[in-house]
Amino acid sequence: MIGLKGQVLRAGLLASVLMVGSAFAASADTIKIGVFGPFTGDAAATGAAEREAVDLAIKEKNAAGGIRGNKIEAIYADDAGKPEEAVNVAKRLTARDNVVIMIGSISSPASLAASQVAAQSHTAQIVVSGTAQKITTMGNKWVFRSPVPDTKLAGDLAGFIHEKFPNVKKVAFLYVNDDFGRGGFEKFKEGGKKYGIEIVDEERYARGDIDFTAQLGRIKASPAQALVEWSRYAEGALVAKQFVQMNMTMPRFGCDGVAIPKYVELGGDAVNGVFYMTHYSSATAANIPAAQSFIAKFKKAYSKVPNAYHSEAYDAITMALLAIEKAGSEDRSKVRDALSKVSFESTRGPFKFDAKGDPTLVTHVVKIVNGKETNGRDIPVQK
Amino acid sequence: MQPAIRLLVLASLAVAPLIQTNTYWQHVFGVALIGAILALGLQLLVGMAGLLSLGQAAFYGIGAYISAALTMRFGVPFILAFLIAGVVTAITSLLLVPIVKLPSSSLAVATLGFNIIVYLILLNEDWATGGSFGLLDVPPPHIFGYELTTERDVYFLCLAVLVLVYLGLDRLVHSRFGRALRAISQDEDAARACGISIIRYKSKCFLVAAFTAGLAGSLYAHHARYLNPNDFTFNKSIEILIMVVVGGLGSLPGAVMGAIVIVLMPEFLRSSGELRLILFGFLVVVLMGVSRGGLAGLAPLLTQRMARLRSSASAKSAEPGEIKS
Amino acid sequence: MSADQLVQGLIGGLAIGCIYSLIALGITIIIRATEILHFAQGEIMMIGAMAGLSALWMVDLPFVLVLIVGMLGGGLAAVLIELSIYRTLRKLRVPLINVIIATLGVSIILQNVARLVWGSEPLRYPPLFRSRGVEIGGFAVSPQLIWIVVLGFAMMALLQLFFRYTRLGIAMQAAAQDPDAARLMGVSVKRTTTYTFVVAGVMAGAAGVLLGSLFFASFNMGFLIGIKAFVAATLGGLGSLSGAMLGGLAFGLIETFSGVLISTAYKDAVGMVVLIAILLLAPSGIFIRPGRRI
Amino acid sequence: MTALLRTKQLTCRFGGLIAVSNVDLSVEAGDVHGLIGPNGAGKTTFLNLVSGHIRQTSGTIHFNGQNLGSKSPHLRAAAGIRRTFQNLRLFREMTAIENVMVGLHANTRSDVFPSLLRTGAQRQEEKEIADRAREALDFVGLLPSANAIAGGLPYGHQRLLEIARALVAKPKLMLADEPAAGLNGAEARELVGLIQRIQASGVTVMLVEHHMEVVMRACNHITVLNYGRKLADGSPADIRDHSGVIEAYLGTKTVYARHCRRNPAEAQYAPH
Repeated sequence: MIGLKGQVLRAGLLASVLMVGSAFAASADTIKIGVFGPFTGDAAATGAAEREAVDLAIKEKNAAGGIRGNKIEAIYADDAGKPEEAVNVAKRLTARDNVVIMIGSISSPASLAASQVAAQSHTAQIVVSGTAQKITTMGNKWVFRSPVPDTKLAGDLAGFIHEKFPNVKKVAFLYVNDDFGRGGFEKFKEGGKKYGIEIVDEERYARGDIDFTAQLGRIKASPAQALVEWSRYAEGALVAKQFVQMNMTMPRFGCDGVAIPKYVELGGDAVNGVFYMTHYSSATAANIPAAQSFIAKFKKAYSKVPNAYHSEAYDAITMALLAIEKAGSEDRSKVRDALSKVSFESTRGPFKFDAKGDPTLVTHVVKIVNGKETNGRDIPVQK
Repeated sequence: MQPAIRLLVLASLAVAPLIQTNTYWQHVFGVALIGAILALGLQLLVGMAGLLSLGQAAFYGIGAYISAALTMRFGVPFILAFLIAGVVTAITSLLLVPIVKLPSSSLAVATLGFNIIVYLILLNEDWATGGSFGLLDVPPPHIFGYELTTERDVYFLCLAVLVLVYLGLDRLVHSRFGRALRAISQDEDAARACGISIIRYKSKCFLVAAFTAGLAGSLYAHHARYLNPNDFTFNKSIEILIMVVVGGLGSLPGAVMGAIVIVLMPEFLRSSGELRLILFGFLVVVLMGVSRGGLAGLAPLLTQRMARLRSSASAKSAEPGEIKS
Repeated sequence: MSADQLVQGLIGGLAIGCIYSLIALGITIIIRATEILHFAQGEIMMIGAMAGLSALWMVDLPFVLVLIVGMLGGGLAAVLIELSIYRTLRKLRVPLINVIIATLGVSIILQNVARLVWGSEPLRYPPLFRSRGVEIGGFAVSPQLIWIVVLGFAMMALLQLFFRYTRLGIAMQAAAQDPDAARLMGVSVKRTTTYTFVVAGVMAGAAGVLLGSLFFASFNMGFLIGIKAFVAATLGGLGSLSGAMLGGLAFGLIETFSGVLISTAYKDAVGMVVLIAILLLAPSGIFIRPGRRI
Repeated sequence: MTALLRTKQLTCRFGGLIAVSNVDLSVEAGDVHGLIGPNGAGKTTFLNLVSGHIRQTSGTIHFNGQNLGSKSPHLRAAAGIRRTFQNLRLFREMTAIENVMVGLHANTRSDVFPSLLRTGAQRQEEKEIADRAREALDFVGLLPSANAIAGGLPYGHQRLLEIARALVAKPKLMLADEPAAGLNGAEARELVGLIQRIQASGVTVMLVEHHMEVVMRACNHITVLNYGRKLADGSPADIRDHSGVIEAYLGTKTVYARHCRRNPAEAQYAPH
């Protein structure tokens, strides 16, 4: 009790010093673009991909003289994949760093959380990999999306199964129990109805799970003729391994979460034969010139092949730069309006936004054959 | 006790958003104050009653979702939703009554289990919680016809709640109730011999802590205006525990300080980029070593050292060759 | 539940249970010796996995050597942390809870150091065993899982022998049970405490290599597994060696079968409900060991 | 005069070990009742059974005409049974006066809401608690140390503080478990005085003690336990002359008798 007086005093002083001393001014002669995503935490790998792609594009642009003579500067902010942090960093980017436009985040909840800040601060936001349909259907005109929404991916996948595997009518659906997996599940259920494809077994797992024996066991015991899976690559690779361990043989279909070379690397032989839906794959990019030059540039810079996250992020930054150029000023609403009308050759084909802010891209199917990505749409109809 | 100093602290917290007008910082300050409310509640559990709980984020989440659902679905006015969130959260803490008698390390793991269960309910029961997408567009707080839309308004709301919670807990700690809790934490058998029902008091302590966390959750819901189950995992519980221990076990001002430091420290460390979390980890470890009582115990330590240095320096100049510590 | 699910669940649950057991053993002996709840034990396991993998990258080692390197890595990491941090904290006589929070700090440090060193992407562990299932009695059985179970059990048996028959092991037991008496008998409690961390680290390192070979290695592989191992140790009654072992196996099986039988969405919740129920029925865990309570 | 405390066939087993076996005992109101016996005789277990910290295996305990059954310790405390512990069990990090204030817990009411609102009744009660605590401290002579941290008090003072904590609630029965342990001669004599004053204030005392001088001077009734059984029961004079007691205490008569003759001072202590 004796020390209480002092404690209260110190608490107050420390708090006020921390709070007051927290402003720092930002320099004004560059065009700032806010880039946020999970640079730490469980999804740090995807955040790193976003960063690599943005870095590459900005270096290029600056080497070419920037925009209106100004250099472009990316302000990176880590949301650790958490919605709470995403709100924080979005506020920081828009209020403290005065960015012209924001790119991010990777996960749908973090993107959704940040989109409120985008609307409040009148800053356009380009979501890099959040595929949840909801992001663009909330009536928020400030949010745009680089990837195609899960509705289209799942619907197209159902169509592909119907077209190439006409006998498959009963499927088991395995998904990661978060927005990403749940979105895929809901949309596939809807999309499948059109073709008479029924989900006879629904299995979930938690993000970061490593043991899928229980889920696969239930699927094996169910009447399903095929497995549709909405996983990210790390869990997806383990599912594949355990699928093989259990001597399961049904056809497997995945989503853009596994559209990453790491999936094949981690899964090894076990992923052979998997089909997955994606908006981008080096296997299907052969006739897209922008993709070819992107792959070449990327290989030169990082000596590896870009994955779907890279291409989505690269397209996002490309359209952001285009919009700033077209807007003719750094005014956020002008940039937003310019962005909504943007039209260019992206790494995933001709790019345009629809009224909601979603791209009008075509989707691709990849089949993994001997550890290589091949164009899945080329396969004959399976009897 | 020291009204002048309390006023000074209050004044400095009150002017902080007026001096720092950037809305981002005002937002973060608000988050820090909400963290302080959370830490105060946990301080009662851990610091006063010696109950190591790793499930405080569960109560925080329950309060947040209740408040958001009430205002969004049923149009309940904010003030009412805020209070109901606190009360209902407190009631849910009664679920823990059977486990309060567990020894400390088992209690820690059991409360962690409680947190995981609550998290999974928030995640899986879409009809009530919006599932993994969470709840969007939670309305800003309305008070007596005013809509608190700016960061600064919400900050002052949080500050007001913090002050009330602080004063309330301060009163509790210095009452028969608080003495009973501290007695339990120091010697359960002796406390029972003094007529204290261990289970009842531990349960009441959880009740009060949950009430506080529920209020903090409600504030968070209307401050961040977006709720997602991922913000209420046991990682959050651990973060709150770190706030309390860093601030100093058993000290209410310490809890406030710990929360502010833990929320703001990563913001300051952001410029150190990749090394940020490593530095954060080191700071936590070092702080645990330099001061028994966390931040609350740090300053008297420093003043002691300073005084000792000064006296030894003067002793040195007076009588060279004889230095006593 | 079909017979196939039963077999798969048993083998899968036992394999993951063995890994929990190895980590839980470390947690348990640390609690016995120091009363510290060691939240960084999962990260020590991760370091073990990374050490094994790095050795494998440098030279193509047979699996047994990878395992040994992993154990060394875990032990080394543990002893470094113990000497530099925990021992200092104990010397400063800070309250126990401070040390426990410091272990959380250590966990954050290790994770992020590992992220800088080994990157944020999951790393592929070369298949150390044949992974395609072989048919035994009409069931697909993975040789890899069988190996994990065999190695896990062997490791635990070795540990039991160590504690029962070696001088150091007996001294460590004695120091943990009654430090004052042990001191009188000429045991350096300070040293046995450090050895306790080494042994715990070695066990965790082994778990890391086994886990890595079954799944993959990544900087954040440790935390969740560490927490689950904690639950396993609690299940078995914190402080008991056989309790930790059986608790780990039990938790692995509970997890798997609650997924099979009840709901995969609430898989983790079922495990927690079982834990809480068991704690209520037997507050000191299923395998009660008379002795000091923590 | 009716007995304040009466046990019938009280038995307590730990596994195979019988700590207390079929003990019939009654404590008259107003007495200082000594409970002695060699180490392991079951004295402390007996106290724990009465205070409720341990449950009996069989038998009954009646207090103040009421069967205590399996009432928890805090209810027994509320009913008027208070105790001290063999190994000091103070709330070490609280001040002396706070320790004593906790002793009044069962006798006071105000809880969460009155404390939050700081109602008139609550403030009145807090004041009373503080006053009574000071009174109790004064009674044992610790008033000057009221604001000292309990764990930092000298050993003898900690013993007194524990007594004050038990006394503050004006219990009907105080169970004192070896209050003289670790005290020096002068302190032990003061303790006898204190016990007599406690008795005079109307509190019945049950005293477990090894310090024979204290027992013989303070008690007006003594029960001897050996191996959990009641061995003897009577006035101090009866006990002194009871052959069975001497045997139980001193084992082989001759050896210790000689020893005691040579060191009369030591004979007051029971062999450890």
